[in-house]
Amino acid sequence: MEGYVKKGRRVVIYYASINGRDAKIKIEKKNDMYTIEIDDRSYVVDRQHLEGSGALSLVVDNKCYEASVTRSDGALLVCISGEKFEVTLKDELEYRSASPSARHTGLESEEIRAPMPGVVVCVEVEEGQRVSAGTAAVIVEAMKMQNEISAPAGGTVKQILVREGDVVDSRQVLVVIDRG
Amino acid sequence: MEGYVKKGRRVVIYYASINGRDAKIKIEKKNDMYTIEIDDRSYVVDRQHLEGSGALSLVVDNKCYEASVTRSDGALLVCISGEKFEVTLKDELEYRSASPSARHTGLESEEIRAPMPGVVVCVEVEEGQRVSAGTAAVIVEAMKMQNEISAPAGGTVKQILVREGDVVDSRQVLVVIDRG
Amino acid sequence: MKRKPELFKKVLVANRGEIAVRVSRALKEMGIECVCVYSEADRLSSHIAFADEAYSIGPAPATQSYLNIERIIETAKKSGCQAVHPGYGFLAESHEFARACEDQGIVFIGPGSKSIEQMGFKTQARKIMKGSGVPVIPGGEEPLSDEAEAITLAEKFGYPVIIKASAGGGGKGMRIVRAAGEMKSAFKTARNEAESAFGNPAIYIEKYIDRPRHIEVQILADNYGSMVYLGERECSIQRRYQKLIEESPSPAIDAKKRKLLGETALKAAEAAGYRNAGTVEFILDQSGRFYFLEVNTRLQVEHPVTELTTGIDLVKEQIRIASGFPLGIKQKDIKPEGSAIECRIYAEDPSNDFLPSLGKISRLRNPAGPWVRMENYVYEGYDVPVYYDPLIAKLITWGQTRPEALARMSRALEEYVIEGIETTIPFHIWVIRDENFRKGDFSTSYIDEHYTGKPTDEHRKVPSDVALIAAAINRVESTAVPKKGSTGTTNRWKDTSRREGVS
Amino acid sequence: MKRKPELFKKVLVANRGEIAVRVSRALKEMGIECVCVYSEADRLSSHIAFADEAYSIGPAPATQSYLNIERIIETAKKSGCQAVHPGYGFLAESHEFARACEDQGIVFIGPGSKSIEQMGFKTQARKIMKGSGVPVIPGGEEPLSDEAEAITLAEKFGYPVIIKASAGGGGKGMRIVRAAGEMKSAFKTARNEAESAFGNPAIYIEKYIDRPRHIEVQILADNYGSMVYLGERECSIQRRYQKLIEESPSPAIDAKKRKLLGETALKAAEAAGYRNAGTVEFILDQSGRFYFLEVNTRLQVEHPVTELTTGIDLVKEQIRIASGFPLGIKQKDIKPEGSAIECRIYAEDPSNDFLPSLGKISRLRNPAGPWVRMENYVYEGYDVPVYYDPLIAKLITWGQTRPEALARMSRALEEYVIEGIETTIPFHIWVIRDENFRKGDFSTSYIDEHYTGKPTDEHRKVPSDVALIAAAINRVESTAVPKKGSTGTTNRWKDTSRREGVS
Repeated sequence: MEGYVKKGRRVVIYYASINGRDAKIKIEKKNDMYTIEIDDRSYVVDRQHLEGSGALSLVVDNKCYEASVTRSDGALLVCISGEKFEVTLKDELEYRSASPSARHTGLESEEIRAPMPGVVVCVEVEEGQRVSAGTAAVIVEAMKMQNEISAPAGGTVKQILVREGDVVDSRQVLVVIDRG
Repeated sequence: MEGYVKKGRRVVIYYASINGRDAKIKIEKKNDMYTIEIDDRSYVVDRQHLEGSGALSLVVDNKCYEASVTRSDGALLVCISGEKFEVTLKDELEYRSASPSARHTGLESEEIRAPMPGVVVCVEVEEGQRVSAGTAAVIVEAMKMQNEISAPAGGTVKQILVREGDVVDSRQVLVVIDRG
Repeated sequence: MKRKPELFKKVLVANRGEIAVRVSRALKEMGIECVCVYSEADRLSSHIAFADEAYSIGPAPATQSYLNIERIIETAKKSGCQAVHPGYGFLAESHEFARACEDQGIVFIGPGSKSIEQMGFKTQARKIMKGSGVPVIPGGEEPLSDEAEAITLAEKFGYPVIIKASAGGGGKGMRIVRAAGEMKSAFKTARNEAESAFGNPAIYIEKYIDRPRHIEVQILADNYGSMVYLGERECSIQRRYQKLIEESPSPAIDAKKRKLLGETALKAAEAAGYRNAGTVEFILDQSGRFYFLEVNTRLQVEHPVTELTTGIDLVKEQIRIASGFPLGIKQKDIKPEGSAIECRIYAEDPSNDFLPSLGKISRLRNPAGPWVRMENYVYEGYDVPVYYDPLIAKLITWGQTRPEALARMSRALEEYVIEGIETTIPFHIWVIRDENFRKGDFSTSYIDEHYTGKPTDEHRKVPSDVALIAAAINRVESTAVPKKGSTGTTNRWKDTSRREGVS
Repeated sequence: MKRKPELFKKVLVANRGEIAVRVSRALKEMGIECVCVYSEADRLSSHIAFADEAYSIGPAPATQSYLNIERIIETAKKSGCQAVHPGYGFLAESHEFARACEDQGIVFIGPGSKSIEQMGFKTQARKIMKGSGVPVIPGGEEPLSDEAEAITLAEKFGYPVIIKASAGGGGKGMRIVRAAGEMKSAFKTARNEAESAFGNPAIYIEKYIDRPRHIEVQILADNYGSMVYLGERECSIQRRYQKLIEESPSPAIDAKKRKLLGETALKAAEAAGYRNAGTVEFILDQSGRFYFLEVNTRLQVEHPVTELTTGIDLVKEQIRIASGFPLGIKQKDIKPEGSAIECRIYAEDPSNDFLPSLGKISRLRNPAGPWVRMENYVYEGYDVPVYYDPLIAKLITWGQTRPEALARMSRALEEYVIEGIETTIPFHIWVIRDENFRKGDFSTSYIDEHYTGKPTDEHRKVPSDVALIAAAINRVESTAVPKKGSTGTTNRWKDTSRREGVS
């Protein structure tokens, strides 16, 4: 269960991971102020929303920060004074049910995706072709730079989903490799 | 009537006033471009909305402007490159039904309003007191400046709606004067 | 008070707004931790975002927060600050505050309490001025006890006279009085303003010089008797005796006069044993005669124009001097270059007698590019509070010549967008384009004489037809036409079609 | 081409992005009407807002718009422009474009078509260099016909070698080749990039110097044989052979070397009869030896650092020279002061090998304050287009010393907020804090040698606990938890209460 009630106050617990460090966070709100325990340290936090920007003004034990938080692929990206952090938070339920990297393992096929939006300059492979890890599959141009997109693992080219001149989005599947 | 259809295109007409100048505006849209006639001059206008800001990017016969338009008391305030304009627009219906300054004339009482938000420092008049035009009625402080708010016309103080220390909004009625 | 020269580790900034941000930036660049304080009205003010630590010091009214000496000192001690920078305004010229700091072993970044209290600099300045041929304006130093005394003195000097706040500066608590009949109201409002702005209602009176130019000299003095002057600033464009535009150098000053004023200012500071940054103000009458006006024992709002012509960061110099470092600059090395101008951006409506204009900033685009400097603290979405000075930003440009600095300023002002409140931007655009200003032909009466608040077409660059086009498109595309019984809104095109029976 | 010196009335800026804005600002300040051009992808680009007139010149791909000579010339004629400023990149070094302008009686603001085509400056530079003891890097001038030729030459010079675009600059079409096996892929991508960036696939090969520093000298020459050099810039911090950080002066250059490089550059320009702004690039190897690298016959991206140390507006000088004015500056009057540094803000992800990062800018706060200069064109809500260079802004600071300029840069970068896309800001913060960079100990291999893309805790100032706090509060307050069957959203507090059975 994600939270509990302690002396009439609500407490929420998260299991966090940041830059390879794991931490347990206990967060409690009272009179518009937060008390947040991270592992053994406790912080008093005054947070305000900066109008229009979606940013948070944080005063943490009188230290000031301006933080922006955005979501990306299940993680939270936090930016403070130009420094970026990737944080994952799990509540009790998510924490218990999470088995290590259940997704994307044992898959029979592998997708080659565009790492950024761009225009396809050239497709370097053909359907049915055998490729090894690192073989250049597609060249995508964005902002005047040409970028080779390579096969992450060896296999046979199962499907080519783009052709020269196509405009592709970030994360769009370009080529499917059969790992068999 | 406000607009009409001309060869399948919709045309809207406004009667405008700007800085004491009157003008007739004919506005017509075609393929996302506007043709706008002002008195005898015709302009081709490409307008785009600047995301998030509410401002308009205008290319008027290839001349570029960035304009913001806000509403205030029935007029439109237009700001372009730091220059401000007050524009009133009437459609045919409004134009015909408008009799010159129908409002606020012949009123028996006159309201003294705060010209800006602030804190009431002092009320200089009493109910029942006779005042003449220009008599200081209330002193309002905003941003460290004290501002005397005077009676716009002579009469008797009918009602005092604020007292020392009150925080007032812009346009809030402070005192009502009976013009009788 | 000699201490081993070592930079402070942590400094409290006892101010708000753009000057708090300015000082924080200097501290950050020096690697000094910066502590800020804020009133209940200022939790969302961005001076907090620019500091390392923030402490709430009380309710919105300045007398209960930014003027609350006890609370500020307590915060400085609690947070472990070795020094306090007062900015300008609020407690910057309060000898009680400077003394309270000193009593608690906290360095007051300024001239020190004695220097402020005894007004030694000012007294010496008056003496030195007389000897150097720069007279002092006739006037009483003493606070006025009542209106009658004010009238007696005014009759002695001859009208017009001017009432000023003893603790003051920045136009607060100032009123010109041209006849005895105006004294009552002027006396009262000046006193109230002085009380409200400085926590001290004392006011005094002096002879008012008609159509003068305001010229001031920046000085820096260390704790070891070294001092320099950094050229002059002209600050004649004023409304309500408060500066709106400042520049350096002044178009009315030549090299000889510059040297005279600078050296006279230094002599006064030397005689008074003055320390840290200070400004000696003069007025120049229509016949070309200088009068000594007053001395400001603090950083001025308009310090950036001196910074841009000299390359010297005055705030950092203040901090270094207060840290006990000797002045690293010699007079012969100070060679101001080019021309700098500052426009103060106030939340005021220039078309409505410069009345304060409050509210939320709904859109903001700051100017940028070559030799454009912004000193700011507001942001898009910020609600300008009613309690404090309406200065929301300063825009400063530099050029190799005055015309180039003005051309940059004009370009930058045209880029500048602040919506949601009225500001002085349209006023500044008007002034920078005005021929009299461009020629350098102006005085402190410039606004009264030339500015109507309503720009005429000859001062405009934007054709009014374009404003009509923008307004017409806005109306035609407006989606803010709620239809009865419908869930959404509609736009004028559809609306028109319906009226026309076209669908 | 002697014309009576008279400023142009109207100039077309044949570019986009920050450099189009930079040139427009200069034109506005000079009172010259500014015409801009835009592709279909750029209608909302703010270079339009900074111009007086705007003309659409074709579809998004540069080859069909910003590289479309015919269309641009036609626009210049139609709009009544007397001159064209090409900025950098696109057509800035196209002799065909310069010739087309000249043929139509339009002044090309640059050295002129002959000068560009014959590469007289470059040829003379090579000759002069040899005489002055600055050798030329071994390499073929001639475009490579095929891969085999490249391999032959590479074997002659010895690996590593570098492939470069003949029409190029800015790292586009450049590839280092360390062994014959890498030649095929490098040859192909370099050619493609050259074609795409400059409309010309020609590439050549030269010996690659390991771990060099990149030093360049800015010159200005008028139409009457007067010329000056304005000190050097160091541009060694590069990724993919494209500059990321530039500064002036270089920490590796002393007064004697400065004079040698400057005078050598001028001799080459003189021998070539060069006109307008130009840059002579050198590389400095690990043993302290200079090599001549190349000549750029245009404005450089990094020109602002020279502007801030000299006070000279290079764009205005370019325009004045092209208008026929003699150079108003003499070599003896050029005394660069202090230190300036520029960080190029790219829409690239430094934690992901500097891959382009596209999308909408959801939040933007530009840094400001003393001696901070922003060259920008993007705004909040702007969608960075895929078709062009990912440079979205340049941030430049000045200080009396290099440490002061770096401290200002660090402070300004910490103020800078760009959200919605990844940018090089975190990279710049890392570099400015890095001890090797601060000591001036770096080469063009700096990024490969030191930067991992993942800042470690020692390079961080913000404690990671604060990031956890921000993330936890964001999640707890998130209203983005849509409830099935409900019309609105709910927040985590309520959500939790429900799970707990508390209501």
